[in-house]
Amino acid sequence: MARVIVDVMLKPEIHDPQGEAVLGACHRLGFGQVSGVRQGKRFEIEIDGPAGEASLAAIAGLAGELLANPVIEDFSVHAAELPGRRHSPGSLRACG
Amino acid sequence: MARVIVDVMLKPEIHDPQGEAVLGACHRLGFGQVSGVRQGKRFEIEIDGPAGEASLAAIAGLAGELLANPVIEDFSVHAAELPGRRHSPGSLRACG
Amino acid sequence: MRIGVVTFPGSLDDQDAARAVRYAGARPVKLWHADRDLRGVDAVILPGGFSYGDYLRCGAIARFSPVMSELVPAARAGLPVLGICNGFQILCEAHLLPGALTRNAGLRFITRDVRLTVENTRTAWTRGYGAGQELTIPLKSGEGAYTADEATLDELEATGRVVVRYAAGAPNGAARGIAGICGETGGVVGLMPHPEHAIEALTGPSGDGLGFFASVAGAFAKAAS
Amino acid sequence: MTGTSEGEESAPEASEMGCTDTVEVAAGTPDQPQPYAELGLTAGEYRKVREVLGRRPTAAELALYSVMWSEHCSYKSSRVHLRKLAPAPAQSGALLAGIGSNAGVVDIGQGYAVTFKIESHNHPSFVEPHQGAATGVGGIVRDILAMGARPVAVMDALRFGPADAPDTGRVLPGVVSGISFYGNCLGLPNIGGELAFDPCYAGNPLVNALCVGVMRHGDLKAAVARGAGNKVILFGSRTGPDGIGGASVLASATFEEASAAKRPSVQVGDPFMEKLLVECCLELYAAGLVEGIQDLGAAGVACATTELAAGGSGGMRVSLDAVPLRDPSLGPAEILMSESQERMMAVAAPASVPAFLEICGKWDVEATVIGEVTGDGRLTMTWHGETVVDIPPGTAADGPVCRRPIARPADAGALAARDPAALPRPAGGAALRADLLAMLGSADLADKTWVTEQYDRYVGGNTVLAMPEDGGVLRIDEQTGLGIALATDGNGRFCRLDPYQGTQLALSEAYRNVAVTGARPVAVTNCLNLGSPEDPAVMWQLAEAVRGLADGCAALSIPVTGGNVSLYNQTGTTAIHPTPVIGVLGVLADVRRRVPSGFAADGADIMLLGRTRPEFGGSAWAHLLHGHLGGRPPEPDLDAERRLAGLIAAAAAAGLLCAAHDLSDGGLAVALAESCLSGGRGCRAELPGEAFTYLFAESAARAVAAPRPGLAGEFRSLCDEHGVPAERIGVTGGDSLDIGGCFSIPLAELSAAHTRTLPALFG
Ligand SMILES: Nc1ncnc2c1ncn2[C@@H]1O[C@H](COP(=O)(O)OP(=O)(O)O)[C@@H](O)[C@H]1O
Ligand SMILES: [Mg+2]
Repeated sequence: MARVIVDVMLKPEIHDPQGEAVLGACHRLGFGQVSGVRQGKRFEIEIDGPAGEASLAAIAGLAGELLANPVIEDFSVHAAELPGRRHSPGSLRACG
Repeated sequence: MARVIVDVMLKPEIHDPQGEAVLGACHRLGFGQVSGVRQGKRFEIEIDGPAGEASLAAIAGLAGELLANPVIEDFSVHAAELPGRRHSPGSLRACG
Repeated sequence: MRIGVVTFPGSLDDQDAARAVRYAGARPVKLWHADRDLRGVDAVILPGGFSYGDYLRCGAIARFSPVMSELVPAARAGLPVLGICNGFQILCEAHLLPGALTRNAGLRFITRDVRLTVENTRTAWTRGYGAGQELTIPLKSGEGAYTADEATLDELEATGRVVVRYAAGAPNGAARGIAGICGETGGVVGLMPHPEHAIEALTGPSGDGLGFFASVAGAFAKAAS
Repeated sequence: MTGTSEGEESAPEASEMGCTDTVEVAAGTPDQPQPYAELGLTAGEYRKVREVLGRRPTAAELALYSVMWSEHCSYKSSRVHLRKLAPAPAQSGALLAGIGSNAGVVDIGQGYAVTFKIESHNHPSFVEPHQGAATGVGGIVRDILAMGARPVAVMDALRFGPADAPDTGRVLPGVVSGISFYGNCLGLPNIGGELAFDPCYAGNPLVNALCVGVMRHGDLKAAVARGAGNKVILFGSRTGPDGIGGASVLASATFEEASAAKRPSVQVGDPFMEKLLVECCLELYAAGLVEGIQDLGAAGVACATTELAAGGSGGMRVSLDAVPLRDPSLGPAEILMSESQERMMAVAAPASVPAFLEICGKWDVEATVIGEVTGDGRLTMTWHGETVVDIPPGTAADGPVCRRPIARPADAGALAARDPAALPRPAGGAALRADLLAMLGSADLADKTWVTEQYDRYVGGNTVLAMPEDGGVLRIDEQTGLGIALATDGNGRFCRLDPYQGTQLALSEAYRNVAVTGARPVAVTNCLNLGSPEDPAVMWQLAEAVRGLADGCAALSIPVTGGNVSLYNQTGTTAIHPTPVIGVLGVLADVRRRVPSGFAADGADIMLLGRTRPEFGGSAWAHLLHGHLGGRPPEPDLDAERRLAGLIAAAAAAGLLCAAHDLSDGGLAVALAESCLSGGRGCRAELPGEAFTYLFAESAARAVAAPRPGLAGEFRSLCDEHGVPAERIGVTGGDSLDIGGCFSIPLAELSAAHTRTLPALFG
């Protein structure tokens, strides 16, 4: 069992009304230091077996075919650092 | 200028019909090794200045107030490894 | 003639499309997403709705249905196909049409009677209209903003493949006000507004939409006579 | 095939650590303390459970009784009053199923029957507006589906705090997006509803959803488990930890308690699954595979099993291990209480089971046999092979009855004495004009397109009238044009002043809204939204509202077919205005004869129907321009309502009318402005008496009607025949609303005032 993350973002040249709406709201809420926001999707995918090269390649295939629309979106695939890790509210990670 | 990432996922106990629909599609497409999918949101936020502790804390505040719905979602905040990095189709990262 | 209407899980306007086909004097034939079978129909409609809930991306999952594996080659070989709303999204996802449909500019679902200008009357589905004719037809969608890269948009314009355009500006932020386009040969047409909801004044804003169905039906009536 | 067979052990997680609280264990440990209070049972109720069982309940039984006996499921405070609503035989002629079923069923002729019901999802929508409202739609749709009908439309009646309050900015857009998301995705046209604002709803919005369904007479289904040996099948979504405790906590306690102690997890709706469930159920019905059916709503499996078992004559045995889980750590009590959405429970003959499972498989709906009907009159449930529930199902389904103390509110006298006659009235045309524009621009009376544009009103292709019309009209039969009309109405201010008359006014208004479309009103549903039943003043409001509704329906000769009660709608000790929301169903023999509300033709006479009196208590004018609430509400006149409805139905059937619009909030002035705006043309009118009263009074039983040019004489004679006072006040046409001797407002100005408010507030 492993967890693989697929991040899907609109291509930079594609208009992102959601990101713009969030940016506007940031400014209204007084977060003036925010200069741009893009909103995309994040998939947490549980797979049987380890998240080795082969699995990551398979998931990349899945992402290219199903999870992202290559006409408008880019994606990236990576193994999650801790399978089963739960997001807790406001946890700060300095990793990337 | 730095880029901060906010990942927003439904809390584990909250039903995720989106993830389930994707899981069903994975199986129909022959990706049998996928045993679970959760679908969430990813925000890429550009900020003025560096992504230090103070900025991350401010963004965490923003996330709790605006980007995530704390009733049903958890979030995490981290600095992006490369400010300005663009996702390219199919890029594989083994980081976390 | 017989016009197939595909039902995917989550299709909603399939009954309405079938009714429009009937009103146009043709025979609707039910097609099921899970069957690799077009039942010998003369044309196909992919109706509106939320196939598979459209949770991932509109049309993303429906594209992989068994029926699509028959439809895609048939469309490439000239079978007329009309994709309405979700059907348009499916046609784009299946790469039968270029571009994609993205979130409305206002981020909200919009139901609105919109005015459209018919710009291409050479397609199988619009040949019954006059060039430049204005239609009033309901639009109802949350992800209806047509998008493509500039080169594609230029090419669509240059080759006359913009079939219908919003006459008073796109309410959803669609690129260049594009409401519907066609494939290279004009057999495959996709549009976001719903002509099947404008087939009579009793239940719609007008009867203007009937022409899409009558166009394809009339073409066959002519061919048969 | 997605089904598994009964008893197939699904790898039990050791959640109970081998210490399952079985019936045997319970019998042997009578003194073990139990958390009945935390589950919402009183000490007396807990004693009653022990008495019924002759021992202490197991943990699973305690969970089951606590949800079944919650206010939400048992109607314990309202039941003694609701009995008054049982219709007299004269009213119930067309009823195929009435109060007591999931939803009432009305014969509309030509072999068609219609079922409709309104239900609240107030508290969940406050906690999580989008999902709360979405699942509210999902729940009421399953109620209609459980009757054997195809759901064909929804409506939503919404009430929020002040439009400009920050929390309204959180709740309203979320609620609307939730209704839009679920209803649109499910393919049900939204054909109407309400949107109102009042400070009393600030901490407690009202989200009431109505669904209507259609079936052939023979298709009626019942929630009964009959026939020993028949199988019990659970199908739809898997069971997860959604809203556990929700039935008892979310719906029966105040928000302070809920958020402080036990905020339950929120239920998330999956309209796609619901769509599959609808199509799957209809195919199962058509194939004749269903002996009994029940939707799962509040209290989930606990409620469905007890109601099915109590509805039948035998009993039922269920294996909780067989329930498919989304979270394998759930134990028996949690499985019973889970409010996971998009689930149904059916009873099927053993020979039908394979075909049943096959149809479910076709629709990708997971279906599992979880038990069978027995002949022993008991509801028993096992977990890991041991019995954890063994009860007489009727005792859980029927629940306790409370006769709570009732007292007229202490401030009733003072409120009645605060007469709106003392308010400063607009003097002269300019002041009247300004008042009208202010009212049209208020959030309450403003154009609702910002909301309704988010709803699909076209899907299905049978919507004949929808927003902004007075009533929604649907075509039922394409050949004959047989159709139905629906409207919901409520007026918290009138009910605060006098819940008996206020409820009759809400009934009158919904009835009139249906009537002005040309339909004949035939049946009533209702949702009673009130404060805490522990407050005697609230119980008085409840009793008066029910009495008003019962008397009103008797006077109009139409039955109440069902409804819903939502209590504990209050913030701290302050209750909301008593807000019964009344839904009325009408029938049109031919929808091509429907009457729209807009002035769509020039040169038509405008007739004012009914009698206008200086009635301003609780009026929109007093509220919006003076923040005033006091005095007496308008006098209901049910006999006049009946005559008015008869007149319009006759005139519509004869094709005499090009427009009709009822008068309600804001009186004649607002009604004329609305008809001008929706028809896209102006009108000229002369008031037959004192301008202020004619423009803004809210007397009941009134409408404006525009006979087709040339047919005004015929219409007049019809008015005389029906005994409806009618006065020609003007003519349609032009591009302004022109009130002779008072003011003239260009349509553009009228439209701007009307349409800019909600977008300015909500973006
Ligand atoms: N205000 C009311 N007026 C009439 N009948 C009501 C009212 N409230 C509830 N009922 C009836 O009581 C029964 C139980 O209601 P409810 O619990 O809402 O049904 P369900 O179990 O289907 O959710 C239904 O038949 C309903 O119509
Ligand atoms: Mg029910």
